[in-house]
Amino acid sequence: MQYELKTQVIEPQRQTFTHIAKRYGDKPASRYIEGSIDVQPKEHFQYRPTWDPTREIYDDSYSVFRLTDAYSYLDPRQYYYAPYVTARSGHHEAFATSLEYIEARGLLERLPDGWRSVLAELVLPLRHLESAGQLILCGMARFGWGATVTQSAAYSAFDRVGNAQVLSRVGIALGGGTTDLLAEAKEHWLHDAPLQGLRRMAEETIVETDWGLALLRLDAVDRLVYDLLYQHLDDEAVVSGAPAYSLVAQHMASWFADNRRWIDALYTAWREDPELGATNAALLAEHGAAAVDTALEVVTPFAARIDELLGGSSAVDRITTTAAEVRAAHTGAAA
Amino acid sequence: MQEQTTADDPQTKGVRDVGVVIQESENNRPVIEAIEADNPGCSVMHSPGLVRITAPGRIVITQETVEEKLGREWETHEFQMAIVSYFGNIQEWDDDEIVIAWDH
Amino acid sequence: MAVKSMGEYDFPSRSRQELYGDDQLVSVWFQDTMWFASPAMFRAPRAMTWADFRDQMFVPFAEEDPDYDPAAPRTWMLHGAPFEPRDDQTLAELGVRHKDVIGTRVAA
Amino acid sequence: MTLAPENKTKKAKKLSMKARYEALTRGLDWEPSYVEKDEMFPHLDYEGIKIHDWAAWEDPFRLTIDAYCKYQAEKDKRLYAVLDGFAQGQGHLGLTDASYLNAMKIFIQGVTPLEYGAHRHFAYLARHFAGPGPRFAALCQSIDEIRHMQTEIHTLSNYNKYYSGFHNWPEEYDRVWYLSVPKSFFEDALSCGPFEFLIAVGFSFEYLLTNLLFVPFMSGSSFNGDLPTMTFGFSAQSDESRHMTLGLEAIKFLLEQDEANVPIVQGWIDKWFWRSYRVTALVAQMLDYMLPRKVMSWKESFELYFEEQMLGGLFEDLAFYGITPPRHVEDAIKEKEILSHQVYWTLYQFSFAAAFTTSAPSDEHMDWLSQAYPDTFDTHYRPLWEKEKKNIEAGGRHFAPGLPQLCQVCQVPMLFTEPGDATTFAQRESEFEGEIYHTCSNGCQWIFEREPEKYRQAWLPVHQIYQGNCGGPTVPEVLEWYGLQDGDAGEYIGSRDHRNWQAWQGEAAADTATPDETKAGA
Repeated sequence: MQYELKTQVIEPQRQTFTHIAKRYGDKPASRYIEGSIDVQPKEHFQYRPTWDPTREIYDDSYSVFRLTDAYSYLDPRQYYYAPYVTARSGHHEAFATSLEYIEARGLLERLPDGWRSVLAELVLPLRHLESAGQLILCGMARFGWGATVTQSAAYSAFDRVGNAQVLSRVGIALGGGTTDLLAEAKEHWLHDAPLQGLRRMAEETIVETDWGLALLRLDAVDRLVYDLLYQHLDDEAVVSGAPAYSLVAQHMASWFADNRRWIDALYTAWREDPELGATNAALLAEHGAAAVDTALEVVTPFAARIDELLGGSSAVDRITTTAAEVRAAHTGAAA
Repeated sequence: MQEQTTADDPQTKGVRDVGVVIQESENNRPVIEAIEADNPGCSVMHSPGLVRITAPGRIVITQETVEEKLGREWETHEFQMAIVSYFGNIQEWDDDEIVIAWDH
Repeated sequence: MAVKSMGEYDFPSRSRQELYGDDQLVSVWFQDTMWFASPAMFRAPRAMTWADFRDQMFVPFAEEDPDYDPAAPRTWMLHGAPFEPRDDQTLAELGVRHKDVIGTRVAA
Repeated sequence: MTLAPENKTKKAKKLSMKARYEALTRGLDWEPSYVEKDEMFPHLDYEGIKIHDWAAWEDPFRLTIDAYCKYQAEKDKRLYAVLDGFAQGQGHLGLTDASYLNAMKIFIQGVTPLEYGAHRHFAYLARHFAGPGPRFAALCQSIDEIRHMQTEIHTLSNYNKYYSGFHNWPEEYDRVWYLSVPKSFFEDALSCGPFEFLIAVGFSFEYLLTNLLFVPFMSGSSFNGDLPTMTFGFSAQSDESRHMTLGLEAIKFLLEQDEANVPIVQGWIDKWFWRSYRVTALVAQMLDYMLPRKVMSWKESFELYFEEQMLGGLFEDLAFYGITPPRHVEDAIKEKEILSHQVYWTLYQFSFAAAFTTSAPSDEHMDWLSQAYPDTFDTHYRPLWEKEKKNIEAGGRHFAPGLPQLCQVCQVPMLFTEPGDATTFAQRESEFEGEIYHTCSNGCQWIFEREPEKYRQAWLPVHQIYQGNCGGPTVPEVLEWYGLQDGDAGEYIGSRDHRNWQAWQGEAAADTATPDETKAGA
């Protein structure tokens, strides 16, 4: 504290790093910016990778989607590690609080039968879909180009493990503190007809080596499934006496809204690229539309099964509407 | 470096040391005390900011002792806030104890 | 053993001689002093004479050592054996290859 | 499987930590049927490693996502509070000396980018391993490595505002000669298959050598008034403990899966021990020459953290599997008496082209070195510095007027001497497809000759400068291409940092009337 008394102010020699100042001017930069911009090595790679000798160890040709300047993409949430884990710490704590409440009130035991089946047969198996998301996003975190992109992907990959664990914890609670329902959920995932389209798309997307295309497909499925399960069914749960479902759904929905932000920002950066924007927009229209069409095809039997369990046809209607909206956003056509 | 004092127990001859390095801080002092209490043959070495505890063959950190020293509940996961390094193999990391030992 | 790889793994040296045109890389290794922390590397024309190499490259570098004595006779080593370069011989004629190391010390 | 006895009623209702961890982490994968498994995990066969049962992977930490986020958020909260307080209180003025920061300049230039590389390639493991246990462990490490990169940047960002040499580190990592040492090391690992990478970085670097790299160094920060670095260092090390465990688990897993893996793994240990060890040369000189207040010598830390803990402990354990201590380890042991001196002497004379400054050790410093190295310092290195002292008095300052010959593998200048002979530079020459390649040691030559097709691609800075690929043929052009600014390079005494430091300390002393006695360099 000795220097607090003095009158002199020591003038900084510079406000930020040279590479940051070149982009934004020599002024104080945020921790997100200093911790993310230009940190990926970009030249004079020493050795070709043995796992793909046709490329460099970091290579922007791993996706058809490219940016003239990789750092024109910024995560709108400005997640660097500290705010990311802090946000997720709060998220998981809030979920734990909800789960405690659910368990204390015995709300899972009091779920109407249809809702219990939706959870056990259709929602719990999606922990495997989350696991697929983890693989897909890890691929992006490795093969993407530029640290802002790979950082967002890595956090999102980590989130998918978190989501799988949230679902698993619901499964354990629903199974009375045992893992029986998780084992059953895996059987549903492997064998039940309403889930096979989703599983096929998951497997095919995992093996897609273009991380941009893989992201588009994962995102297309997510947008139908998350909206259906955690927005639409949340509303339904409230009016159908299934508060346990609603309490869980809110956490998945809030995660999804947060996660969509970085993906939308990436699409925007692709589209607005000064040189590659038109190419990227055409690629988004083509591959985005195809991804949504496939997603609708594979999610339809899943939604139909929900309608069967809960009665009505609102689930299928909902995904059909959402698919049209997402498709229109990709192609630029009016919905 | 300071001299280490090692228990000259004939039983420990030929037994390889394992060790754990902990950041020296107010928060960690009860943890260090708990390790000393549970591992009577250990030696302790201080260097700036660090405490290095070694013992022949095995070191155990038990939840019960740490909670006693700390005066509050303590999860073994919290040990991650204290540990800087170790040598040996983490054989067990469970609710009630952490064990560092060589396997072979 | 060869590199284990998923696909053909055969890339050229990034220091190969052809990248230096008519020149080549040559290092000088001071074998009797630790003043220079490592051998020094130069780029020199293959057609450069020994006298030019010595006077234009070796001497200006060596002079940085305050104990360097330009008048002291020196011995030279190439490919593990002593050699006696004549001033008018080119590096190529002396058998100095791309990236070769020339050892030197003050004659005893 | 044995069930742990329930010793506390308060926890009786919950699944045990192990059961909970397994329920939440394992069992997430499935056998694909719409694509082939080989198609899903195509990188697992080509290195020759055989895995029969991915479920045999044990992760002792058993951290679930909620616990991970909780403890990591808490760690970062504490760390950033320290950084903010230090910046607001002009804490940098309490360092032992501005020259201390040269160590940190090398750190941000040469180590921080490795953290980023580790983030990327642990994500690769998290994508390509066929078991959910190791995938999750790798993913945790991948994002931990982002943490380390960013906490390093954020810690050093404050110094960057007041001192030279920090400002252009990413470009320097890609371009500057001495940084090709860590860069080529890490890119060597990144270009490997998943199992070799795991042994290279997870085991050889994180388990064998990380203590040697970080622990004495962080004690040095603490001793030199650098509270933020000490805090980030210790905080990062707590993650490293998890990474070390991953590395150790990895090696045991591979060795236990199939006997045929043993010789492959042994080859990797032999290679990566030496490759990693060569990178620690930069740390050796930091410990012995760059810290104004010394904590322990390189030799001492090598003996403690490597010889005692690793050779005396770990390798005895691995002998069970038929693993022997790394090839060439005897050469490394012989070097402990001389390594730091030779490396610093090199950096001293080439620092005109570096983003840090150097200075000749003071008499006091040399006395410390004599004590720490009774068998070598006075015989070999004091005479060099005494000669340099006269040279300086005569108006000189030893900068090598040219470029060094580099090792084709480790890319360190060819400064190392023959094992056991501190006065004969080591030169190893290998020929491959008509071209000759030089290496600095038995270890690097062995590595080259195992995989010459790999190492001939090396982007050696000196060779590139001579090809005209580095901004131009003259030294000033190269330095401009490096992005160096006035004050970044050369001699510390009289440098911009030194002049500022003296002025700031003078003003601070005048302001406070009593000079801070704790900061006189010991």
